Amino acid sequence: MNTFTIGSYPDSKGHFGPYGGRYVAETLMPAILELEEAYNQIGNEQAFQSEFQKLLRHYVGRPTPLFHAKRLGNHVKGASIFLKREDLAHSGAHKINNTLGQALLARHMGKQKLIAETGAGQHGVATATAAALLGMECRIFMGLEDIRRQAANVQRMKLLGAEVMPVDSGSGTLKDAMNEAMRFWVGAVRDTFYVIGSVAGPHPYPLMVRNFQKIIGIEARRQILELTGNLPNMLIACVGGGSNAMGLFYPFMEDSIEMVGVEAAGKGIETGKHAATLTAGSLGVLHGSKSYVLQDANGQILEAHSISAGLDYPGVGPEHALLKDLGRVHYVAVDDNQAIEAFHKLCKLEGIIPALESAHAVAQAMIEARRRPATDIIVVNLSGRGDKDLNIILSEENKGKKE
Amino acid sequence: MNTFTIGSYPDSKGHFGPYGGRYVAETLMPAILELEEAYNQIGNEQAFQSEFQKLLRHYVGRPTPLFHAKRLGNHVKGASIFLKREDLAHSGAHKINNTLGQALLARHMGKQKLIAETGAGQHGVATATAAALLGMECRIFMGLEDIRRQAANVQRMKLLGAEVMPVDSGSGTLKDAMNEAMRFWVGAVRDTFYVIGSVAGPHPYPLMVRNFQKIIGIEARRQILELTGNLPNMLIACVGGGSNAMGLFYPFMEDSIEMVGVEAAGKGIETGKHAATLTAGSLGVLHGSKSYVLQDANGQILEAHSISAGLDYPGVGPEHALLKDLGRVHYVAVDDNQAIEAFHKLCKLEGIIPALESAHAVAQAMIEARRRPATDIIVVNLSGRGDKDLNIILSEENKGKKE
Amino acid sequence: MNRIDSTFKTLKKKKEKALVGFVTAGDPNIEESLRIIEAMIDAGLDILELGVPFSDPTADGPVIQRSSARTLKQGVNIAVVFEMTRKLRKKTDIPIIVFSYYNPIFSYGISAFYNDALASEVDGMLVVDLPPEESMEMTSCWSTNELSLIRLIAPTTPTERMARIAQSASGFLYFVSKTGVTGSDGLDSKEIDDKIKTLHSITQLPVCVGFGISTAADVKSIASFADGVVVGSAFERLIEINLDQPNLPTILAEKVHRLKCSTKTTSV
Amino acid sequence: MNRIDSTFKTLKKKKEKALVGFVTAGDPNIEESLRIIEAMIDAGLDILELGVPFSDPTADGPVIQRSSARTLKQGVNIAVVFEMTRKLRKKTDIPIIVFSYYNPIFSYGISAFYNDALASEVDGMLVVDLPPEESMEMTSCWSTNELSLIRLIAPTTPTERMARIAQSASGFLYFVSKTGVTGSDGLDSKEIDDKIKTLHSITQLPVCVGFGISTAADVKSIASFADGVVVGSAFERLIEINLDQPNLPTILAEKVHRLKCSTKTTSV
Ligand SMILES: Cc1ncc(COP(=O)(O)O)c(C=O)c1O
Ligand SMILES: Cc1ncc(COP(=O)(O)O)c(C=O)c1O
Repeated sequence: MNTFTIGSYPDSKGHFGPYGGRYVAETLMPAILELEEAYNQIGNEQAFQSEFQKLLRHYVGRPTPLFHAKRLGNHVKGASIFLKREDLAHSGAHKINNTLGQALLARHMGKQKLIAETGAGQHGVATATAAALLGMECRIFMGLEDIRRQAANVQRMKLLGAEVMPVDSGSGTLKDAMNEAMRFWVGAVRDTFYVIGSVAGPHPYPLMVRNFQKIIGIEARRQILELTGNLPNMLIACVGGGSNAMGLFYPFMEDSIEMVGVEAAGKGIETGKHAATLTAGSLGVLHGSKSYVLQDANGQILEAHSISAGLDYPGVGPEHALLKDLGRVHYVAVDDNQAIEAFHKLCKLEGIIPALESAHAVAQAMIEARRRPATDIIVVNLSGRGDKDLNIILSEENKGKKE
Repeated sequence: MNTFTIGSYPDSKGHFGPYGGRYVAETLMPAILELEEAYNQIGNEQAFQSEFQKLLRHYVGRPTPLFHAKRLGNHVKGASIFLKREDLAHSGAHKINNTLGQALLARHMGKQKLIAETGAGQHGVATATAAALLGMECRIFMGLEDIRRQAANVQRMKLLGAEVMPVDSGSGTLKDAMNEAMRFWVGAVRDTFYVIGSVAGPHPYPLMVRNFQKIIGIEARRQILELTGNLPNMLIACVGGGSNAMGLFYPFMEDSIEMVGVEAAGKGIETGKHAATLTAGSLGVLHGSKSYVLQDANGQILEAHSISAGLDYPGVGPEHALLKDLGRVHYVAVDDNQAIEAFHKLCKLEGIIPALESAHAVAQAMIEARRRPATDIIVVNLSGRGDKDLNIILSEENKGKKE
Repeated sequence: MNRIDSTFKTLKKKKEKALVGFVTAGDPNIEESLRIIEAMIDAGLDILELGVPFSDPTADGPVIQRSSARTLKQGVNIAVVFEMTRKLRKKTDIPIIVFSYYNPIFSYGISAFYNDALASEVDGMLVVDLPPEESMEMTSCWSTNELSLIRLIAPTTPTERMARIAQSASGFLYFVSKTGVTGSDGLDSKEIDDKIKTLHSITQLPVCVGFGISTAADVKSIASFADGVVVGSAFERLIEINLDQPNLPTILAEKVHRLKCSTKTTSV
Repeated sequence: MNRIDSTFKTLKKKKEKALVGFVTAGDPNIEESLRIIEAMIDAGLDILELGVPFSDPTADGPVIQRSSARTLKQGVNIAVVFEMTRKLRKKTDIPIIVFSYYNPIFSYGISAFYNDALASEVDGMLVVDLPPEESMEMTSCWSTNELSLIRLIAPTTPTERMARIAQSASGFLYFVSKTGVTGSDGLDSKEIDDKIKTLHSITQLPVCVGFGISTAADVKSIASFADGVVVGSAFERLIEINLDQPNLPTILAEKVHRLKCSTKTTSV
């Protein structure tokens, strides 16, 4: 197993080895450079950090617990599984860690308007939440198809005072929402801060989002030592853009432990209907950075497919691409059916309704735990709660019945 | 202001002064006596308490934060408002504190089957959650009308492995569900534990539920001292059966501070369509204990009315009846419109979507804060999150549009 | 001697067991209810249990829940029930026991209730959700022992508790045949027999058995060891399915007659 | 001297400004697209900007988004675009600039792209999402300076950055008239004028202005201070609303003709 010296990536231009960088229209370059400067300066100030940490504690409810899922471990007769309970974070997922960080930064930069893209609506809700808390204006771009599928989150964003901007281009899903958010940003860049929802996008987003999310791993590391006296043998997290995974993995980077990133295999890699960018994609440039992408022979981006809207994205954060190449993190893919099964298992065995995204990580954890002795410890990032997915589960059940 | 010596109530037979007691069919009496004995014995054992506290910490996510809602306080230009964030507790409300306590006790008593009544579904979800976690069988009684109104919570209970028992008697709401749960219990009392969802029901439930919920106030008291160095001037909580209110109030009982319980005035006390049991009810016996109830001249129980399903109950815990008589707690009522307004205010000003129950407490907090200097501190129990109420808010908005 | 005690004494002499009949007062309406009750008495009913309807009858099954709802719509309340007993008293001397949940009584006022019950020549009270632990409040104003307080014993009641309950009871003991609400089915007469034996060893009071007794065969089997049988849901079910029949009193009377025959243990 | 430089030199002599026309390659289909482009050139177009369609055109407004989608359905890709430029080269000598997002180029292969571009007699490249910070990867294999790299300057670009960008640019500088995507409307010529002055003080390169220029009046006003105007969405909009017209080439040619007239500053 390779260990990895943190702090050396990204370089000053935002490159994670061959990945990352800044691939944006010139109109945005100055904003991105300004953001980088502001982040480097303000982001490291004591005042900013203490304000951010206070919000994480008193508003988000951090630290989130690390819960020993004994019945799940017993069920597979294998390793001990601990769940990092990001599902308990305010607004229902890890996304809030990042949106609060970016919104605070925006305010320090004097920008009073936030925009964001959203797929499942989780990042949109988290951004709208941060905007409401800090009294900022907020617009959320969301594909028409996702608006239809995720009605409850649309309503939540509106209740929080955000304007939801329907995107009808492309397939009306996350990729299109991000396209449209970038278009809007080009026009409004002077007073508007673009809150990107994962460790994707142009530098400094992948760096910044990872740093706002690394609290997950910092806490988990302290907690598992407290609870067991040992470091875990393995970390598992789902990978859409990759922010919850980076958040968990990063603080363990120099520890000699295995890490597994779980992508969405959708209806199966072989069907082409998946979102397994690292597993089955190739090198490309999308939404401002170079990484693995799903694309055709001509470099046209393909639509991703996953039952989990938050993983349904044809790109992935550049740091993951590097970690894959280095062999530091092992990437696997779990399909819709496996995720649904894990979803139900966690409901029934532990009384926890996970987000479908997180259910992918749980599915892999069950596979890994089965192969390992009870003395092994696996920490799984339970990135969010499943309330947003109830309709999807219901319609899957109905499909099942009809068939 | 009266202060109140805790520990003296209830007496050994479960009487809170003239209230409380045990008014149940003889078939249930032995079970209730057995429960009391088990609770007195097991409930105080170190092993039980440490298991319970561990679950509260690692599973529920306690302590829940105490959050200074600055923008809400600024908005009313008044006292500082702190929110006790029970909305962040696992499964979305304070209810889980109690259901875990009771389910653990049931297991210690050798009962593997749980039943519970539910209105909004919050207590049902919390009971189903505890049952799943502890591997117990679970049946939830719920009125047909509530099943219709609260589809998401019904689905959550089923996902958690509980059987939802539709109750079509009466008006198909909470009171009827509780009737039916008691009927079922009479028949299954030998192996079944009835998990009551509030500080109501026969002794020892009001005592036991208060004790399982008092963690709210214990934490809040420590937190407000940590954050401000002072005790609050006032506590505010909504009162359905009264468990979140008792949980917050109890550990402050001997402090010289004001406490306000907020009932649901529904469409207005004067319309008769309300759930303000303490404000507008009279002494009576319902569901096993003596307290205030909503009843007609013949002692027939009336239907309650509130936009908030969790407050929509014509009874109230006996300890509240006593606290009202003693003048220790002041009870007021807030109507549907005020609650909806407070709901929206909290969404937009703080990025928190509260349960409609909790919105009643927030509404009263805004009224109280307005009258007080910024140096005053009000602690509000934000008993749950509002995800379950999105449909109700939506249909209110649509109604508003039509009118 | 009050009517309840003398009834059991008389029956004993006749080698019969008591047929205790429950109906919800005023079902399907007050006049018809009176006619039904009179017909039942004429057909041989030994003791009448007259139910005060309650909005939240948590110890009752669907049949009595529905009869309560019907009679509440008719405006039946305690005052109406007392009016009915006064009328009945003009025509019959059998014991009348008023069955109620506690809240209507509490709401009526405890001493008013006691005084009016006596004035209306009621013989006993059965308050289903008022266990001995809480009943002092009600009985403390009962200045005579003219009104019997019928106590329930459940299959779950431990022996030692049975004894305590029996001590504070009067009239007879009502043994609940099974865990469950009124109208549940499935009787285990062996088990009941054992319990009755225990009760008889503990108390001098007659012991009646109720809950889920509906057929003549049930009655016969229970009557072979108990001092009386209580039939309730079976009568109410008959009323319910014949609501639109003009001859409801006759239908009920026939049922009473059939059941009463089975209480004559000599015929076993 | 390459075609771009000589075009600007010639225009300068004629006291004209360059009319740079953007169309998405292959819209509405490859043959018709060639006919349209030839007609536009015949009508006086000075420089052709030929767009490679991309699935995710984040810098483009709805009009060019739709034209990209149309041409992707036609199977247009870089190879097709090069085939088109080779055909066009047989009939015209005006500079051809290939406009693309970076990913199709990256996917095609960077040196293959360079070699094939030269072989197809392309004169310049504009890669909208490839800022100078990242362009080394692409240009490091550009062994000659036969291919110009057109750089964008935005209204948000600080002066000091303008200078740095200008240094690495060739052919001409493309000044983006406003913050926004292609096809946005509302021009502030005063502001643009100021920026162009700054740019002219920084660099010798010609400066063309694009984004949101659609009418002859727009062209006239911009042409009064810039070295060229770029029109894109206006042409694509014309194609889109006349998709079913047989005389699309004529319609576009007429538009070119009108706009071209407005670039002749002598006529001001
Ligand atoms: C709960 C949850 N988990 C995971 C993800 C995937 O994003 P990421 O890979 O950035 O953590 C999402 C995205 O919406 C999410 O909502
Ligand atoms: C969020 C929430 N708050 C309050 C209540 C009212 O119950 P109690 O008064 O027992 O706290 C409920 C009941 O369902 C609830 O769900």
